[in-house]
Amino acid sequence: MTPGLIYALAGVALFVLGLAGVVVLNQALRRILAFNLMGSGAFLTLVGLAQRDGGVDPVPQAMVLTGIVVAVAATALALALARRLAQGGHGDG
Amino acid sequence: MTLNEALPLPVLASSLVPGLIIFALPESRIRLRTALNLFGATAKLVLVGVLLAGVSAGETYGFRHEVLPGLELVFKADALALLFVTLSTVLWLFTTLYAIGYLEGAPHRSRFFGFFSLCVTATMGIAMAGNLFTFFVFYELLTLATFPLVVHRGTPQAMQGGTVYLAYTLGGGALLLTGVVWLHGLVGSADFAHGGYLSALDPAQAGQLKIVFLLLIAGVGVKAAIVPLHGWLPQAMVAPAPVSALLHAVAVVKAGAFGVVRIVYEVYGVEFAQFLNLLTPLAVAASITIVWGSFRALFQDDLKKRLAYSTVSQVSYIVLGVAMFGPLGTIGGLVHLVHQGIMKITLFFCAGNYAETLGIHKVSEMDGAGQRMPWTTLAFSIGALGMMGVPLTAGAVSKAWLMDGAQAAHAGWVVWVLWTSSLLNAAYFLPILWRAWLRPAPADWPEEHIPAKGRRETAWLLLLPPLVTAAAVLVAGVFAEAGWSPLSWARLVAEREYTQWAP
Amino acid sequence: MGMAEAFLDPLPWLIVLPLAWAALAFLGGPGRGGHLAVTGLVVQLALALALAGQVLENGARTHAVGGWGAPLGIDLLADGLAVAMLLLAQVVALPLAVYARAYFSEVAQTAFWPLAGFLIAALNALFLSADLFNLYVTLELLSLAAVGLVALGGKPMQVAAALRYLLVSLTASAAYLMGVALIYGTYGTVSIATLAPLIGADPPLAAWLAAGLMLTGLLAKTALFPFHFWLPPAHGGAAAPVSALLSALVVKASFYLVLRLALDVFPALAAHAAPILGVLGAAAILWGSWQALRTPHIKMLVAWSTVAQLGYLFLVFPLLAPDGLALQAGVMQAIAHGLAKAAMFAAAGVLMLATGRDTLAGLAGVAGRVPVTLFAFGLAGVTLMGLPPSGGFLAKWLLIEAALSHGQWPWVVVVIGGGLLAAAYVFKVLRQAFLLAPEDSHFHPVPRSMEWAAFVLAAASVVLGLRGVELMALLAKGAA
Amino acid sequence: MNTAVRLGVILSALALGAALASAILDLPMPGRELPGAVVANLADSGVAHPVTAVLLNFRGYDTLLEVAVLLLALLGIWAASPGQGGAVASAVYPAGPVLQTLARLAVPLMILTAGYLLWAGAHRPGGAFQAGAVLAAAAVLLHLAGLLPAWASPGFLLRLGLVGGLLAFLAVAAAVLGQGALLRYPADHAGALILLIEAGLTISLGLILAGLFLVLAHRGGRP
Amino acid sequence: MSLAFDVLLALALLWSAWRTLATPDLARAVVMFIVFGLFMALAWARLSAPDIALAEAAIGAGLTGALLLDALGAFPPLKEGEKHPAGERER
Repeated sequence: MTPGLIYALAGVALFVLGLAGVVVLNQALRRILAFNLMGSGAFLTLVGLAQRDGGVDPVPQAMVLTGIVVAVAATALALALARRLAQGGHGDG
Repeated sequence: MTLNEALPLPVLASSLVPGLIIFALPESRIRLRTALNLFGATAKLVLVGVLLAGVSAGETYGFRHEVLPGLELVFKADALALLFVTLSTVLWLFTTLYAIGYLEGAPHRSRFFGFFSLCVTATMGIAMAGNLFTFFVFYELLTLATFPLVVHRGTPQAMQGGTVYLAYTLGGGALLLTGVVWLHGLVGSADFAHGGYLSALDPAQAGQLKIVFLLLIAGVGVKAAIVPLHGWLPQAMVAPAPVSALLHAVAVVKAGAFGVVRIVYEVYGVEFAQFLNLLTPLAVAASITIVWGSFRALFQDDLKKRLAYSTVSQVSYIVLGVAMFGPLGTIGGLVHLVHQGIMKITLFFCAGNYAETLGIHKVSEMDGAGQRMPWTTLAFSIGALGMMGVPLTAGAVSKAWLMDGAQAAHAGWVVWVLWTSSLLNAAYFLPILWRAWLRPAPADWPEEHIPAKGRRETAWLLLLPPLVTAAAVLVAGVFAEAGWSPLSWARLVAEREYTQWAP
Repeated sequence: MGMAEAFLDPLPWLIVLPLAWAALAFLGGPGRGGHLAVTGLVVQLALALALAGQVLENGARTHAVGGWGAPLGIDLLADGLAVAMLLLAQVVALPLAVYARAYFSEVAQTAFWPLAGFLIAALNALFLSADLFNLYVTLELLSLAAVGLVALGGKPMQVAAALRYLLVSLTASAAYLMGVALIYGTYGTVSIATLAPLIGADPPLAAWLAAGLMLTGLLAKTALFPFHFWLPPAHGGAAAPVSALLSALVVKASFYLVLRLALDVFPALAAHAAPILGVLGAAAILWGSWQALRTPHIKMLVAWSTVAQLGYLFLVFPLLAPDGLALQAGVMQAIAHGLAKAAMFAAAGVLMLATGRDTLAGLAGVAGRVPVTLFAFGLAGVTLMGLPPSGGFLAKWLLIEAALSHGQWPWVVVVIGGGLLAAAYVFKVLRQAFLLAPEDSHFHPVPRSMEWAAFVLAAASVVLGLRGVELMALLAKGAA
Repeated sequence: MNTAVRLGVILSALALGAALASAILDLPMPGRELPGAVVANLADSGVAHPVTAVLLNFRGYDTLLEVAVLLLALLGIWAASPGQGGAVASAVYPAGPVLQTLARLAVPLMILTAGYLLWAGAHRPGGAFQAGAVLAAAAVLLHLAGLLPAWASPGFLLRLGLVGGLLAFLAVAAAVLGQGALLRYPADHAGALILLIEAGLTISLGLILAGLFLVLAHRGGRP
Repeated sequence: MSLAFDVLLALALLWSAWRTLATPDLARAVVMFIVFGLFMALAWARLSAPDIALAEAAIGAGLTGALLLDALGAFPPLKEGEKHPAGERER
């Protein structure tokens, strides 16, 4: 058992937790949070699995760096839409 | 690309191009539109003349274009194709003239004549199709081009008729497509060939070939209005008279019947079809259609509906001729392809005249129409007598050959079918003639649109076409033996279809 | 190749150019984007054609970004399949750009052009990418651009649709990313070329799960039944040019990826999923067509028809075979539907502007007013029905041929039945348009450029039915 | 969505999790070449820090597209909110003097930090993203302190700042096409070019990230 | 010893994630999410990925947290359980 493996497993748990959350929850903000958990889980798995032998792998680390920025962008857009919806009355989706 | 290869293309273009231009024309450009129509029609006539001369001199015309690897659009102008091409070209000219007169002042004429030309283009494509793929392409095009004509009036009834028409024809197209692809899978891409191209196939596939035959015939049978696939035809009566003429005489039902001919003679080959025992069932279906159509016609008071059921019956004469093994029947069927066309178009022109001039739509309103419109009624009478098969008319010639064909094929029962049908024809046509000629005219007509001016009973553009076609009915009957008659052309075709016997 | 030649290589420019004009359109601000976009798209079309010429001549080619080469660097791959999709994207985008210039107000355009530019860039990058993680980035680029376009205008309905679309799309991307994580963890690379040989006939469970996650994510993005729920509101509610871009190209992109994964990365695993994909495709055809028949709104009808037409794309998988028939059918359908659906949404937009209403009932008599548009709608309909001569017809022909050659009857029935259902909903629109106009109806004039843009797209979908040979020759240029 | 469905979803999610976990556990230890390759080519990459090398050279193409993704988020937010402008006035909330002075002190330091991170990225942890994030944080702080208004509709300079990083990146990517490939830096200029790109990115990323906050900030019907 | 720490950290991650989704109160959910982000930063540090740790702290926890907190104001508190337009229902 290496740190990498532990975090990879934690990542898996986070991923499925987020996944269930996105599908089950019916409130925009929660689903956005849940999606972020999914993403973080995938990132952890990516790096953890690649480093499960205890080494360091810059390639997945760079990928995750990219991924985090993409995730925050998506979150911001989602929040903007959700907020606009919350103000602009309920368009029935 | 030599001239011979190219020639089928201008035949298509001569109606396609004017049609597309006409679409773009505003309603007001009546003169230009008429000019385009007539120019296209005459140009086509000339081109067809060239083809006729060439083919009777043994020339062959063909054009191919590959749309997918191993899948080609093939056009060829052979004797059989020209039989149909000539018929449609000549009748198109007169139908156009008639339509110009008929639709004077009606809305959306650009749209009408545009689709009218597309419709003829599709018919030409069907006639000159060199393989099943090409045939299918234009068969579906015909459906698409005729729908707007059927619903042209935009009334709820028109929509109803159009919807039924689509349901039937698209359904038939689906069956046809399945059959065509299946056959393509079995033998690859093959051209129509005299004597068919399937006989070489492994006998183990006979079963599949039978199913495919059923699919193909059902597919074209819809347009040929073979019972029980005929339901759309009476419904499509809502269309304007020129369109009905087109549907019944020139394009749609003929496309179906022509398809039967191609499939039996040049895909399966009549001898191979006989070997697979496919002909007798086809003949039975045709016979049922003939009798049933005539029988239903008896009870129609609406004139155009009565004519429609008569079409159902008459078109199957062609199928019957095709289905009787032996060149005599073949000749009867093929010649009827032409004769039914000129006779039925005459009848529809006249029906249109009655409606346009006096507002007569029902048989029961026909009393005395003969005194008011003698010329129209004369033409109508010739057409009707022809349908009955009265001597000296085109109809008589067809029926004679069909009878002989039945004898030659040892199908005595067919003779009875033909006699029954002729009696029924008489039973639903003679009352009309009697009313028109011998009953006194009513005080006033349902709604008289075009008042009589001295000798002229109606607009000359409406009168001329039926008179010409009626004359043709007599000529084709009297001079049947002449070298240029449809009959001799039908013989020419038949000779090439039977590899073993000569007629 | 020489320096100048390398500099003029069309492949990288197909990605750089749209990014550039998108950025410049944003920088330029109001009223500047239109010219840039149209000019850029004209050049891109030329580039795509040039690339197609190269591939036809010399076969597939790769482009090592940064000059490192996979697996360290990222490779771009231009094979027949990729180039065919590239051509589709540019051919569809150009007329739509002309259309959009007439359709949108000044204000809307300021946001539209940058978004559209990034969308095209994302598509081109996605079609060319041969690297699983890079594909993830292009997918996100595509999703955000598409969502932004759906939300354009900010009507509550649009925003709601955009948000739902975004959440589905993000969840799908996350699933895809998890798959990438497993793949990298298992094989230590994300380059498709390097990966293909490593994944044998019976890979470890991780690879199976990776394939499952990636495919499921992509299916959700492609709106394959039962993941279709987000599509009709998004495509039906967005502005007409946006709906056209989304239905014609965006959903095709994720389908293209499914095809890529199935062909190049997980052939063995995809073979197991094929029957399910086929069944889902059939369900999509039936359900989508049925819904299209029921809706009273023009654009919803077209959107539901997209759900149905996407179904055909997935009938391909159970029929994939060395003879290549099914693959040809799939690509032909993707391209034909792309052109036709773009035309149909464009036409629907014109019809709605002309009648001032969004319902079928409002169409009565419109046939006389915007004949060109109606003709375009009809031609597009011909392709959707699979009637000749059209690309859609060739696609159905190939599908039926493939199904028959495998003796798989049910698919034939589905294809034929789907065609008839399509005819039912297409003619439902046409016959409405042919009805006599009620007296009280009044029609608004519509810019000619919009009518002809729709017509050009529709005509292209029909002409494709006469020139299938060239496309197939291109497809034959595999990655090998 | 009714409870039965929810339960089903949750159960299947658990099943998926179990499957994933077991799949991960029975994976053999990897024989990885890529880290080796990174180290081997580090010398030619123009930077000494492996992650930065991957981020801006080996896989720089990902980064290029990613910048576009960020910009897109901002565009999407603007697209979803027509009738731009107008709300600007409501954007500045007067904050307490403490926060204001804090901000006045902190912001210069943060900018310095950003500069350091940017420079450090070449050899050790740090780089454009972190630097940009710090800049963004500074902007947000200023906004919260009421010293920086929200961005209703950006002027040309702001737009230039937002998109400049991407344009610079694109310019470099295209300019080196003569070398035979996109983003193929000439070995001896790699370091300089990367630093140039990173500088551009830092500013643009900072502004965009701040924008994600500031554009939202003036929407949202706050009391 | 260090492994034990990793396990604890992993559990902390899961706990904070669970609370993020499970707490009835939105504000607390957001706070929990920020906490989760900080745990993530720790985890990245443990995976000897300082770059990600920095980015996660600054962007993941910092900026996203700020965005969420800012967004909270836009949502009236009484929205728990209410069917949101973005619910995954058929039209």
